[in-house]
Amino acid sequence: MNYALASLAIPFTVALLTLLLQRRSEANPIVPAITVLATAVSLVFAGLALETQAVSGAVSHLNVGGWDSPLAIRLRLTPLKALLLGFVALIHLLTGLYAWRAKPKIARDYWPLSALLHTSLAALILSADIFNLYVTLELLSLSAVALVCLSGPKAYTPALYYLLLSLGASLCYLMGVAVIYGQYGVLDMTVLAGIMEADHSTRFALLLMTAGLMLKGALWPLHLWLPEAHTYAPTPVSALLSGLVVKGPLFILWQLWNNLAPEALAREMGPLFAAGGVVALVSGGWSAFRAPFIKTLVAYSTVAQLGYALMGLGLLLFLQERIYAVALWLFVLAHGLAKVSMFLAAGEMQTLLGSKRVTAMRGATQTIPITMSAFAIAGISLIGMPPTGGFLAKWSLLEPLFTQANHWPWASGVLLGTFVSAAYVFRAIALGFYQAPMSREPRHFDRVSQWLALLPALLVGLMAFAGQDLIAWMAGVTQT
Amino acid sequence: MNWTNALPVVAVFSSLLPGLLIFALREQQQGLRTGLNLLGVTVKLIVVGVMLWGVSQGLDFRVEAPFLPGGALILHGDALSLQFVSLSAVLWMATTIYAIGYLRGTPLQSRFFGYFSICVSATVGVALAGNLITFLLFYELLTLATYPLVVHRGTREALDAGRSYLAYTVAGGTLLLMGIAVLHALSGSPQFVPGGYLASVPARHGPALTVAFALLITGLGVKAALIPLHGWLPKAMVAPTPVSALLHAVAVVKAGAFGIVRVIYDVYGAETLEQLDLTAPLIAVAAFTVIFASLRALQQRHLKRRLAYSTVSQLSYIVLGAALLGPIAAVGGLVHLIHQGIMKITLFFCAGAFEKTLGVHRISEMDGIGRRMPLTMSAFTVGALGMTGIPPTAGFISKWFLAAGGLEVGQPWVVWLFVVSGLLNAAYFLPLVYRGWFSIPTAEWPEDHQPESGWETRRMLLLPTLFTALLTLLMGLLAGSALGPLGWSQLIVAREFPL
Amino acid sequence: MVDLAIGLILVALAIGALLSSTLFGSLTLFFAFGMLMAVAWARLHAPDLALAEAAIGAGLTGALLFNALNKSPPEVIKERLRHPLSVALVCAAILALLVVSLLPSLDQVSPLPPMVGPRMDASGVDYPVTAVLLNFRGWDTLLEIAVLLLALLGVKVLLPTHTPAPQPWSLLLGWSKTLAPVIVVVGGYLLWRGSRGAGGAFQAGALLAAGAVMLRLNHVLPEIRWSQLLLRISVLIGLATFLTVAIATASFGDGWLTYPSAYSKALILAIETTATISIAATLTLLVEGEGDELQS
Amino acid sequence: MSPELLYLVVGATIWAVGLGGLLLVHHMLRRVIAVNLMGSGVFLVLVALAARSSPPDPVLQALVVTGLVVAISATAFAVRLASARAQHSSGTPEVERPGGDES
Repeated sequence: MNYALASLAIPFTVALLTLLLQRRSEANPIVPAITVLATAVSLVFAGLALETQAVSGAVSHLNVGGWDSPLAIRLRLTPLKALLLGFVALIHLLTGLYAWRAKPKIARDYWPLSALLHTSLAALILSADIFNLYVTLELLSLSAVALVCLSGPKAYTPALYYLLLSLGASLCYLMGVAVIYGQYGVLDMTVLAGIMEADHSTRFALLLMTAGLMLKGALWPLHLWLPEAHTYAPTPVSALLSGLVVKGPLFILWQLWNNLAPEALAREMGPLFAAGGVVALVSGGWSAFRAPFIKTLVAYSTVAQLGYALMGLGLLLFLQERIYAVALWLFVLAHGLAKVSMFLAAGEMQTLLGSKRVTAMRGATQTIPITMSAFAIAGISLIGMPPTGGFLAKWSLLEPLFTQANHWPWASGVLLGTFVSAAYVFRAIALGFYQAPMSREPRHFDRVSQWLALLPALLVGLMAFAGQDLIAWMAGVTQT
Repeated sequence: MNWTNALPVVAVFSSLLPGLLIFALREQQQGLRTGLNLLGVTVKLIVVGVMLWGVSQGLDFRVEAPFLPGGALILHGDALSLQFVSLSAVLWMATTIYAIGYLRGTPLQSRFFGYFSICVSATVGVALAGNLITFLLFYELLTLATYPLVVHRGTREALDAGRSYLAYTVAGGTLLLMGIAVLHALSGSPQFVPGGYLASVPARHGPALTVAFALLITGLGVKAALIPLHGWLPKAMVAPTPVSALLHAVAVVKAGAFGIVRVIYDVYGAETLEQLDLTAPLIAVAAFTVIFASLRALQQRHLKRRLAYSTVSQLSYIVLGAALLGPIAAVGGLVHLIHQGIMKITLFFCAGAFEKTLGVHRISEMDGIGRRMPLTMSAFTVGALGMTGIPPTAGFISKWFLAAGGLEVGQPWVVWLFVVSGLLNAAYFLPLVYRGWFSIPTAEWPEDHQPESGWETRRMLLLPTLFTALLTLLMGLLAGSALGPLGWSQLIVAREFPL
Repeated sequence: MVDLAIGLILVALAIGALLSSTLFGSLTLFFAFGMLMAVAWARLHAPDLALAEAAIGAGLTGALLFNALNKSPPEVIKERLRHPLSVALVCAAILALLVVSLLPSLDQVSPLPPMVGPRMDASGVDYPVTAVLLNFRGWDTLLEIAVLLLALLGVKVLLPTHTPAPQPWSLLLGWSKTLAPVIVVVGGYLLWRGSRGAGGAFQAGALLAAGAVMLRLNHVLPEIRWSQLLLRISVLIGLATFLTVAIATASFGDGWLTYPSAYSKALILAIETTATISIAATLTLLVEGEGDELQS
Repeated sequence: MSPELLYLVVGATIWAVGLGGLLLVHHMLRRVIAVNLMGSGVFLVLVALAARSSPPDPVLQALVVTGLVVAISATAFAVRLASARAQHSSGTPEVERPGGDES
């Protein structure tokens, strides 16, 4: 547990430190270095936490303040949580490196804000107290909105919508917490898991919390705020938002229904989630296909891909088979990596091609091949072609569906999803193969940034080669 | 890992690695690029030679790595895979040389040859795949690696063709994935077994097996261009000619046809298919494709498009041969896998040479072309006669076995099918030959590039053409030799039908 | 009867604040709503919460909103509600379900309040709410101060808005000079009282902030800049102290935020004092800090 | 009717009014008010729940204090953001589309 806390405390401390260091208006050059270094250290600690946790396979608890349950806030560390801590740190590290290289220089407030975002995600992951989760959700939303605002006045409108909707969503969640506390008198999830009953109050409370979380997680049909916010944010921020921020509420949702809710309620809810997932895949994919701007395309693709995760969650609740949990979290990991790559590539394209439009990608395979490869490989993972991580996740969702004839119809959802994703991904890739206008001056690329965009794509692109071990390992990790 | 394990891996990587390296090269580094290509070609040919010898001696080349639960990554060089691997290796060599000549002086060659090599690697992977999962992996890689080649020119027309190519093949790939997932849920993805591994699946899963078969064949049928899934193929003719050659003779369409053969013999097995009575629709579709595509070919005025429809028709020979489920028909289908490849690539090479040298695209422009380019036109004639099935060319051998196979399984109409098809082939190929040799050129050639060497066309375009034309003749003349494609096909069939 | 009246008026004020024909009217009604809400809380035996609500919910929020009203352009377009009836019906349905879900809870008892009493001795403070805030659920409080900091950072990121400074009102100017020391004293008293009775860091911080806001409105306080170390320290010190205690207790003690019993009183006092300073500074800046002051 | 029950219902009602307001009204400051109404509603519910035991539940009261601070933080940010938006986004009420190509 101390490793996990270290992974949380390090970015927290660094955030305060960098704020203290903000002396003059100009940026302090060591701030990015410190932040990135701290993220790397945090990643190491998360790795250590994962190692101890996965090796023992155990769940550890910490009652904050040393008080006994259910009075104290309890932190809970499971292998899955340790894995997510590491994932959060990894994505922060990648985007941090990119932001460090970014030209023009990113605003100096990016560094403390992103470190606080890291902190809030870590706190969210570790917490096992439904009210404490509310505070972490607010922390998450505020840091995310502040980060979106970094790109200046054009981002204010989407940021404000995001903030207001997010606040409304939090208060839906909080009302759910109030109902649960009224009913059971405790806030600790591990205690609640044992005593919740499938009555009307519980169901309504869970629904309220679910609505709030789905809004924050941009899960269909409550996703409308996402594309604008993700489009206008600075590039590294878009990557963080798509890769991580929407996954926080999803994680709470998963705990709520997988650990907390009585099985009868969970079974009831499963088909709804799964159906919502299918609709998200199709409608999000369609909007991505129609998107005029590169970043909007990538943002809508997040809406669509979250549909897979929602489908995994729904099928898990409905059919109560562990393999769907594996599929769900594989989707989250694969999508996170792919999305980071795609947004960083999209950002590179905007700077290098001088336009935000998808049509500006004409000839990109010739003018900016590395960036284009990053985009393409990440896109192929989103479609789910082998040997990418997206394929692995899709396979773990699809294959068990075929073991029983009455589950076959759900497979058509995956089929549709694949078609739609292929449509929007290849629409962009195809543009890259147009003959490039040769008159253009050769541009000066920052090779490092390009490779930084490519790196996560390569990771996710070859993920399935570790498929057998990864699925077996994830099956163990998602047990608790 | 001993050397027998390593060889299948080397066979795949001998083109994959040069391909990846070529991406990193600058446009001007032509020498290095050619060197890398030829190095890969040489290594692959040697490896394939050794594996051919080994398999004929009963050696087993197999390597396995973990991939998915219940479905490892298996590369396995059995007799059937080597049939396809040898075809790819030999024709890759010919096409590489041809492409170097064809693309001289055009931009983006590094990108082209990079994808070209990956495409061949994917084909070899498809051939060597030891189970369905591995097959899927390389099959999808093939889809992706071929796309940049189809749209290589970067024109609107090329992009349109590319879009339709992707629409068909990605949809096909998804159906294939579904089919494989259905089978995987039933029995995992074990290694291909002659006679099929699904025989042990309980009979109550019959409906699932039927659905899976339909999904697999539809998915593969897209690449094998079974009508009505063939729409992408004629459009893809906008690609540079070496790509068309590769698509039609070696890589894409063959991967589909080969996949169908695999599914029929090594996944389901003749016995299971007969029990479930699944082949009748496939036979019907294949027979229809043979005739209908020939009729369509007759209507085409562009040389390459006519060749494309001819491919659609000829591919269904292979499918038909496999679907008839008799040993003699199987030999016919398998040997046609090779023969069609070599004959069709000859024809495409000729078409490309006409186009590059004289700017001839349309059939009407071919009048008297044999006087200007006699060697190329000779090669074209050999290919055309082969396609028509006139002895002593290779095409005759295929048709003979296919027709005899039809009789063997009690379906005499197959003989008539091939008679009609042969007449149609003659109807759309022989006029070209006649025009080329005997008509008088009506006007100036659209363009005329006389190479300085004094040859009728660029040397690198001519030599591969003559080489494959020669092969067409040799395969017909020496059909009786044990090491020819026919002998090898009989070896495969002997292992598939242990009678 | 009084409660019924308060309840009805609260709902009426809430609806009025949303639908009032002018923004000014909306804000006024909302301010009144906040004040009445404080009364309602007092009637529910939560006088300290009522104080906090009056200071924060009504006072600071009101100041913020009125301040924004000054800056925002006059409302040109009149509110046109889309599908008011269907939204109202949906909300009414949700409300009905919510009330039905909440009703059974009045007969339930929570196991937590009885747990608080026996642990008060070990907690280091005498007043249960403060004990929960700073000890039993200290982690919430730490994160909540981080939320406050984040809000400030968010405001700091925004481009400055320029507004003509309103002329101070001379009478108020005089008063505020007199009031300032009083406010500081009262704030300190609240902080000190927090450990034994109703009060505590938030109330004290909020009150100090309210005082500071008043002084700033009258230009009594000097110009402040983010580049001033003292300002940055005042904003950050609460969180820094809290986090240091957390890390120290995790590294050298019994665990994350587990105060050693001998020092718990001192630690809590340190945390509370620094938190008060930070809360006061942050709230002041949030309400009144101008963009350029925060940027440089 | 006990005061707890009464305020419980009132709290829920105010929350629902806020929710409806968030969906209905357009002006940003009114939306901020709507969100604050939702918050006040939840807090009133919590305070009423706290009052069901005697002495009042200190845990719930502490939650309300925490909630209040979170609410004022978020409100402050939202209000300032709304002002900045009104001044810098040329006052367009609708979400502006991203401008055309920058090149």
